Amino acid sequence: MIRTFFVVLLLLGLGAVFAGLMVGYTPDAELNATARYYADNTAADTGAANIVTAIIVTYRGLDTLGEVTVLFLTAAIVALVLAAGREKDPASRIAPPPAGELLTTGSRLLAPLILLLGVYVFANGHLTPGGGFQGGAILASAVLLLLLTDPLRHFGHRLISVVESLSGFIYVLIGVAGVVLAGGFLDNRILPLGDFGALLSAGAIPVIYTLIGLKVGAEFASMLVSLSETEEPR
Amino acid sequence: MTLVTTVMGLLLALASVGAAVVAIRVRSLPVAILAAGLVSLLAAVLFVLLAAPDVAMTEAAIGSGLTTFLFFFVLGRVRGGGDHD
Amino acid sequence: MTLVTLAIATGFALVLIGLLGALTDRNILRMIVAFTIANTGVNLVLIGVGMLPGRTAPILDEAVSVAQAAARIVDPVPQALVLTAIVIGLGVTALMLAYALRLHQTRHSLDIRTFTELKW
Amino acid sequence: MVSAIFILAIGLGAAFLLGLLRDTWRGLAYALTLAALAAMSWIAGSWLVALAGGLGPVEIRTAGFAPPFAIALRMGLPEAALSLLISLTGLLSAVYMRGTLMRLGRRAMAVLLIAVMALVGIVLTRDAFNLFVFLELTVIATGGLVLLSADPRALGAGFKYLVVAQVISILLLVGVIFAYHATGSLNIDDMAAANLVTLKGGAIAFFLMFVAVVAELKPFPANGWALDIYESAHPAFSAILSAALSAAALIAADKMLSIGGPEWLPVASSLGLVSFLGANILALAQDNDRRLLGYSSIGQVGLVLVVLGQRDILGASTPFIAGGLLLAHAVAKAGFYWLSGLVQGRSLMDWTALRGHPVLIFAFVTFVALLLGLPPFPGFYAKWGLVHALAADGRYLVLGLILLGSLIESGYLMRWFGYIIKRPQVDLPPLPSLSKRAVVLTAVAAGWALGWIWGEISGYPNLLLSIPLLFALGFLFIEWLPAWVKNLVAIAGLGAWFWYTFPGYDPLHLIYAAIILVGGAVILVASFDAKGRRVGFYPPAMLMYAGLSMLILAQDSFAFFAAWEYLTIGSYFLILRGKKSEPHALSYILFSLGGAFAILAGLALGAQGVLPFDVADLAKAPARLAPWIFALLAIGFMTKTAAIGLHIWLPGAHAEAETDVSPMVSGILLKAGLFGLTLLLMIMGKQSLYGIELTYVMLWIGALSALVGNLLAAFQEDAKRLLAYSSIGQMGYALFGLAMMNHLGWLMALMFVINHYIYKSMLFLSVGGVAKRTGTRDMYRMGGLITLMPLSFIAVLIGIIAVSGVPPLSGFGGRWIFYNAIMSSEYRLPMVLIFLSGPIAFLYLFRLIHTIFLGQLKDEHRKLKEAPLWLILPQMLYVAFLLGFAVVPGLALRHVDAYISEFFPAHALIWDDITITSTFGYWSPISIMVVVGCIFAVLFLWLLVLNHRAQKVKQFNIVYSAERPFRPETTHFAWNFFAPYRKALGFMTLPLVTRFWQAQTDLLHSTAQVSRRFYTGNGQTYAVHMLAFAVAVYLIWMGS
Repeated sequence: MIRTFFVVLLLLGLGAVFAGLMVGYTPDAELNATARYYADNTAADTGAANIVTAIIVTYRGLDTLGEVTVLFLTAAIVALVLAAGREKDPASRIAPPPAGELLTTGSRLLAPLILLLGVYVFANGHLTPGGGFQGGAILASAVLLLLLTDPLRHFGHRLISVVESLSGFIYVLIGVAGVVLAGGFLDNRILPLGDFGALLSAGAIPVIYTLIGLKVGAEFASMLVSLSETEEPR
Repeated sequence: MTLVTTVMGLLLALASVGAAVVAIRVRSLPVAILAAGLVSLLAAVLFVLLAAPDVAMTEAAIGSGLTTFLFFFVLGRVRGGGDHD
Repeated sequence: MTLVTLAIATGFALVLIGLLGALTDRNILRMIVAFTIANTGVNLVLIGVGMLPGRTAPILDEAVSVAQAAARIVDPVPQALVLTAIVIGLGVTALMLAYALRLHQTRHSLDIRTFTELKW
Repeated sequence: MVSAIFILAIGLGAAFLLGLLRDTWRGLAYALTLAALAAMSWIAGSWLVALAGGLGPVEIRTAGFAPPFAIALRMGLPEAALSLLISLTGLLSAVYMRGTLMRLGRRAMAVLLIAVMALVGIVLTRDAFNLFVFLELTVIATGGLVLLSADPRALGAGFKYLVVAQVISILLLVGVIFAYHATGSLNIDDMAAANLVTLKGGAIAFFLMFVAVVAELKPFPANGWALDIYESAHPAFSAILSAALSAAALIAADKMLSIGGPEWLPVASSLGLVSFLGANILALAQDNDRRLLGYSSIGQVGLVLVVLGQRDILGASTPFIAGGLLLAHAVAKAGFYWLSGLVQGRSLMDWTALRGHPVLIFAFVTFVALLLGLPPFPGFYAKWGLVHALAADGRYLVLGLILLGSLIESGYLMRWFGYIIKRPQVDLPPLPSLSKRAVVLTAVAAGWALGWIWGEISGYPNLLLSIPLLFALGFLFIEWLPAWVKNLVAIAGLGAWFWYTFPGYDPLHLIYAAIILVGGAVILVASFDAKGRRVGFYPPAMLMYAGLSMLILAQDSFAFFAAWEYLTIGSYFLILRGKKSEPHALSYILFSLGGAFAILAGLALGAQGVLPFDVADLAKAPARLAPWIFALLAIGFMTKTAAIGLHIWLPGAHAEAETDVSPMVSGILLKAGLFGLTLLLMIMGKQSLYGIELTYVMLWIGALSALVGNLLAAFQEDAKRLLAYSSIGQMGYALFGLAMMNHLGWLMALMFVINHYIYKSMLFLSVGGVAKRTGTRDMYRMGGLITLMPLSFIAVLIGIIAVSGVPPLSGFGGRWIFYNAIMSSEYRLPMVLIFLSGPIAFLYLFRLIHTIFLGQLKDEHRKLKEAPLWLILPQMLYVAFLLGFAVVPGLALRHVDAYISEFFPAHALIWDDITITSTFGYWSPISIMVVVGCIFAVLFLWLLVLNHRAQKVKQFNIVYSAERPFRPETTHFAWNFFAPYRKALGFMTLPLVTRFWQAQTDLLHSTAQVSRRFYTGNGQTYAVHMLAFAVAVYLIWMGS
């Protein structure tokens, strides 16, 4: 209890810090210089309508590459962590009760639709809200659905792994192409900017976002599969 | 319009804080996980009010959706294994 | 109270609640749950800080033309940052969960106090 | 040149490519990993070369837009150096972990690659949020790499780390966004230009960012998680953590400080100091090697943080100093961790396994020297610059704490080395893995290379290139030769150097030079006695001689101090070679380093930031500081002469040393202290502090040393200990003479310098020879050896006549000058003490003859032979020299006398042919010789006449009856010989000083033992510590 009291006291201290921040905070009336630059120049610079996407994929592309790497890393480590505790023989795993017929059929029907939705979301990332991360998460949910209906389904680790790695590698290659062909690492102007507002526009942004979507989807899927393949408690 | 959004925001804020308190106080772990997911979901709605649709989508899909599933996956593996509750 | 300060205040509240849970609850899984709440709170703070009252989402379309953009949209930068932060948060959460699973497998306990064989 | 962005791109690309390989193609995956790391290192290296060649820092834009609209990176000299450090550490660790990586497969390799990439990213980025992303990548990768360990406890450690990392990342994110709001930019340079801390809300935002980045430095005390990782992780990963992650986190902290401005520099300094001291104290209580190294890492990082916090006074030299400390730390710590992977046990004692592997021992020594900042390594240059800047600016508290922390650090590292060399060897040999050893040796090579580089850019003559040092180091490469060959080389080297430098010496220096180089060579004659290869003897011995010979040649303070460190280190290794010398060697090195730090502080105060600083310019020190400088330097030099109060290291160190080492460390090494005192008094003269004249204090110290040293010598049973205590007394005389600050006092002191060398070397050799033959140093176990070892007897007899100062030998000359000197000075009370200690010297000297050579011959000694020829030979040289010196003392002293006259014209002696005249009388050596000879002859005849009536005592004629003595030695007539005196004077021999120093170390150790309980092992508690740390920093900052 002393400990809880101490923690509360510390959090009060932290709260005081936060309160200090709030007191010192006044919402801007106008965009600051950075945001204003993006508002004025995104369309011309990158050809993307969704400014957040432009920032994510191009202006702050290095962050995003890092972010994708976080997921890659997490997926790899989750697999490493869990591989250490996994029994070698998959047959020894206790089979859970089979899912109902309705769920099984439903998911088989739904899965392709969900996959399609995911692809739509990341392919349009430069125009509308949404993008690679959201789309990737949607892709993964299809895998999740399949896992729920058939926990012992053997997923192509190899396929997931190849999609994950290949999209990541191409992402890096595109980044390097930016150094060689345009103004810097991950510059999206290696492809023509196209017509503002069209699906195939905004230079490399749709390509990159598609890669991100595939990669993120594969990574989430890989995490889920790793987790689902751990042994049950004995 | 502004008033409506402010009232909505207030309600959402109260609800999410309430859900957060539930999440850390409730004895049952599944309920805690769901409450945390709810916090995330309510935050996603707040993001829409805050003119951040991209973030809202991500928070809903990843923060409340995928994370919650991950929790349940793990919970299913450790249930009955020496949880002190 | 404007929506902006409301969002920031809520965010800070969630951070504090989350930390309270994470620093007082002994159960590893519940600590992780509490951290996700704190992360959500941080995201809320970030978006709140980027919000300009009465403006719209940073997407150029029929409603917001390029010329008007600077006067109409909210700051897009925090949104981009939060996107990154959410994904990173998920990564850390997944990693902690995997750890929790392995810890449980080795010691059959989820009590953080079990894992003090390294100290001093 | 290849753009630096490719370091990141290659790391990432290779990591992703690894995923395309089949899980079974592990060899290929491993090759790819190594290739990527090598490519990253190569790019970083080529940038380093270009930037060092004068290229300015280069900004690298991403996405083709200028910052702050896109993320910018920067490649400058520090960035290039640290990138190279990180990627090389990664490469070497990958080589080292080959087995583990091959077992775990491509995923583990990908994690390693990304970890290295992310660390380089932290170094290069100029964007606050990008910094966050790379930090998170590092955190997660750390969470993965911890699992490479075979230790099951690593799992818990990794989880604790993740918990704390969550708290840190929350603080950082909140800080970043508010900083962005305040400045409208995420670019670090923009934030700095906008003066973030002065903006509304900006100060708190900065505080949050700063505290989060500092938390990545694992500051004491919010660092329990880090230690758990250090202890349980794979050693190659701990190497990355300690070397690369520390470097990256430090440069991140530096970026933060560039935003925070001068207001935050003191905060950084204080946090760093707390870390440096706290971690080093806690390390004292550690028995686990990796945890100890972890604490040491935290301490070192704290020290670098202090340097960053002192940039307001360090200015342009900050990178040189911080870089020197950081790189030395990184190379040493990585090396240590790699080495720890070869040792199979985790206790400090398990490292005794290294014994018998000279190469690994050399690696260990190199790493210790790197960490402690000993010359010629970068840390030495760095500490030198740091201490000078601090002293010039009057930041004495920081200066004192840094030196204290360094001393504690040397305490546990040197103690550890002592264990390795001296403790019972464990039965777990080091792993034979060639690749792992190659990695360790690469670190060794890197350490020496860094030493060379820092020497080149220091602005001083490169320490590594001085001829005496190279000569000493050269012995490392001929260790495989038999000892006698190396001995020949050593003697030739000393002689050649003397011949080469001879023309440059003035008479004063010539005395010291002759003792060190010629005298050293004579003692080395005794070393021919050693058999085999005698591994580990010549490098340290020659290092000591190198230091000594450089000391007397040194003009500026830098060369002087470096030489001082060399002779200290060399002699430490020499002393440690003795049989039971471990604790004594430790106390020797601690006192010596403490003294060295006092000297360093004194020189720095004197220089006042003006470098290079001629030692002679100490005379121009500002009057306000001069007495302090004098006191610091005097204390430093007096630790070497073992003045009373600082003497407790000497008896053990000298007595336990090997037969030929004792004369080196007694006859020669002690003179280094006297040389320093001579210089000091010559340059600075009389100083008074708070109305007390410091030379007068020294006079008292000298007198007390003489009295107590002699008294303690009288009560010893161990012959070598007796001689050791006698050295304390003799040095007391010399100190007394110097402190008199007049002509005769100085002449007497210099006479002592020569005499002490001769008779102490001789006595140590002869007693050592006897001890070698009898197998004991306890005098009561000997007796009647006069017939078996006549030459040794003669040497001892001549020696004690010389020491005691009775006519006709040179000791008398010393006394004569001495009494003249005392008569001419006005200090009466200490004079009485000095007079009193004279007769006490007779007491102990008498025992050497009486107990060892006279009396009953022990049964077990009946078949003893004379001491080995090689030990006798130098003794006979000394005998001849003593006789010669007694007849014509003017040979040497005359020139010295003239030289001293330049400083003290009054009371000069008159040298008339061979008769010497003072104001009080005259000294004619020849007449004395004749008179004493006559007296001796008469007495001898008298004895012969009386002797036929002497009773022959039988072997078993003991006075005890029917009682079995409690301890056998109590039956010996010479045991506890001076018991009656002990009753009267024993109070003076109470080990008060020993108790005082013991209490200090006990206090330190119990502090360490109590405070380590703070680390409960609970990850949640660690997170609370982290938060408490943040809140505490906030409160302190608000308060100031």
